[in-house]
Amino acid sequence: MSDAKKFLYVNRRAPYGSIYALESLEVVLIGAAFDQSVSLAFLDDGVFQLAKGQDTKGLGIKNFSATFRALGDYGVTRFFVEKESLDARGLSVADLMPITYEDENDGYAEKPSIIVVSRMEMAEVMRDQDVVLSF
Amino acid sequence: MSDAKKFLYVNRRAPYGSIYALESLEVVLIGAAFDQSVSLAFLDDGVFQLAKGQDTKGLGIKNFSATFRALGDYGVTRFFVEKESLDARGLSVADLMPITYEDENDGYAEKPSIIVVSRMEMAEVMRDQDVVLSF
Amino acid sequence: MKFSILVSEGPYTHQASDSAYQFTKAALEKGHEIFRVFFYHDGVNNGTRLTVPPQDDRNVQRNWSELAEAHKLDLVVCIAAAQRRGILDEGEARRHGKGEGAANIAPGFRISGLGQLIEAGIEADRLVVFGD
Amino acid sequence: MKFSILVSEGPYTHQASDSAYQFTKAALEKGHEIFRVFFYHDGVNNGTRLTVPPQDDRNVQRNWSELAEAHKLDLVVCIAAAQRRGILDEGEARRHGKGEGAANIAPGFRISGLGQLIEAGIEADRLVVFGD
Amino acid sequence: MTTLHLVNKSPFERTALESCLGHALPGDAVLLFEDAVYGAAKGTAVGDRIAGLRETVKIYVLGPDVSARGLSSGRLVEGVEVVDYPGFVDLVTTHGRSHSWL
Amino acid sequence: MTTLHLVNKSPFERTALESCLGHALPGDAVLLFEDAVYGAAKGTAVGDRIAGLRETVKIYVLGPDVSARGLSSGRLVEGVEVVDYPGFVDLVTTHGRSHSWL
Repeated sequence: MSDAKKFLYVNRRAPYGSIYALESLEVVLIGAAFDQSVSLAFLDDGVFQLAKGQDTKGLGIKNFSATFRALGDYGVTRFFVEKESLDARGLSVADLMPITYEDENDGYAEKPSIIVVSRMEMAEVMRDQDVVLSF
Repeated sequence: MSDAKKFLYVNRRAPYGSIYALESLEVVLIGAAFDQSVSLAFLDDGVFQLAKGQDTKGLGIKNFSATFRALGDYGVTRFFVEKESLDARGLSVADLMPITYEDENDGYAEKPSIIVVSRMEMAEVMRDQDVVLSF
Repeated sequence: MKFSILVSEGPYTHQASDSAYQFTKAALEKGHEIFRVFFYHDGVNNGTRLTVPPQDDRNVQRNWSELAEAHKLDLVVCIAAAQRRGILDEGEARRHGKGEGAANIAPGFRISGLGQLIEAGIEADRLVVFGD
Repeated sequence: MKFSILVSEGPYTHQASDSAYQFTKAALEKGHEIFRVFFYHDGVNNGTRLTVPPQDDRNVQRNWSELAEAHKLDLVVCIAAAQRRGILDEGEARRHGKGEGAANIAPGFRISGLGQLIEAGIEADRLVVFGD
Repeated sequence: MTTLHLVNKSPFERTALESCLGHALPGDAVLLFEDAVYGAAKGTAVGDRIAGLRETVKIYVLGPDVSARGLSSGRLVEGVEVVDYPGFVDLVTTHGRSHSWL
Repeated sequence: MTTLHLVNKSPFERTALESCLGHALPGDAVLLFEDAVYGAAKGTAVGDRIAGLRETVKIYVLGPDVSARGLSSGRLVEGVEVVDYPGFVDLVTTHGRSHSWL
């Protein structure tokens, strides 16, 4: 897997107001079948995608937030979430859905997928990629 | 014409990056055939629609800016342009296309269609309408 | 009261059409009249009969078509905007040589000119715009 | 160098498709290879054969189709996004009972899965995204 | 006749809400819906701005959009009123015109 | 490997440019095209921000987009470099990746 590429999916938009969050997730799901290194970045309004307690019944629009929690089973385990974006929106990590994965290299211990990073750390994550897909 | 309605077309977006400015103009042209009172508001990035010297040859996209200058012939003679929006974008009215109309109530004297207004005056123009169309 | 509705974005990509639909439904349930729903810009894409949305999501075009049928709504797709985006009725498809069966306008929608939007603004007590 | 291009918005409404087209043309003229142009989100609407744009403006779909023909470009429309928005080839039109002649995919475009986008990212030296 | 201003864009992404608030006159109402409901959350710069305006301009949010985005009602700026779609319709009827800040 | 950041939205309407500049690292380049070219005009708060960044991040604008919008080259912030579409292609090849701030 030494020639695997590093893919970063950048999520900067809120869910439901537009379809980009949902269709980005559909790419991540398909992409998980390829043997590549995958990370997700949530910054700006993208952090809203991970908010707890989403309930779309009143809109008649499909609620896709649970899918994020299933991504660990597809080997997608790195959700970089920018602290400055959370702060500006009055959110803390406690306002986000708990998202975990089972670490097969550590006796399938359950570990958090969400990694809160500073803007500067996010910038470094972004530069450490082969392919940056933003939607 | 006492039961004519007051229509305001609100332009808040730049031209070419999206089609809203052009398709808004197409509505104004059709609307001019109806016996209604028509005003245009240009604020925020909408003021860029009136910029002088637009040349789209390098993009292969139709340049529609000249159409604004023809609106006077269709009886569309009130272009309210917000001063605060110009200021924030480093523009003055000298950076805009000269747009005029012939005043049939004043011996067809050529008069400017552009009326620069303050934000507060724009707010009052907006409240003085029956129908506000924004694109 | 008499309402007109302007829908300026296509289905799914933006929430505009969903919001307009919920608003229209609520207005009808309250006994208001809907003079016309006008589809402009990418809004014309609400009027294609060719969408096949996922089973577990709403069908935006069908929602509109069914609401139109139930309440005799006038759903008008702007002809100029529709031509730019490839929404045609049978007359348009024939006129532009797009071939037999190519018309993709959905049931309950009709294609007409921008004058219908101005008229919608004149005739209704309130015009509400849903867009991006 | 080998490029892949992602086009995420439809024709005319946003400049994205125009910018992607000019970029692709310039890359080809410089002797670069275009591995694939992938159309996603409303970008799938670039691939309809039914548009009739005004005579005095560019024809975005035809530009792409002609560039594809001249340079054997692989123009891929995402099937899931296309189903949501009503872009179908003959197989899809038949499968979903849309009637004879309903297929609206334009010449030079083909419909395929999202895996083609991932592959485009893997195979190309650079992936460039054009959107809203 | 007062105006009902309609804002549907996130104030963290676009300037539509800011421009709207700069043009709303005393007695006007602003309905935040779709992604604009984030603007009604407490503890943000936008929320503070909204809270400061309540004396002159009445702020509403659309409940179904609030729920969809997981914003609990406890997190809304005080004085912001939650309406449903029928309430949205009523707001349009009780103001002289609606103005969408797209 | 440095990054080519692509920004196509007006900085007066959306926060994309601001977010991009907050994540650009020394040696990176930013290409302003489509409606983002307005960000390269002198005499605005955004223009001042751009001018202040030039020591660490190189700023380019796409000429055909500048001309379309009637921005004369004399109104561009000094040090901003104008490129055409072939120049855009070159920028993509000379940076390790492109990152579109949609």
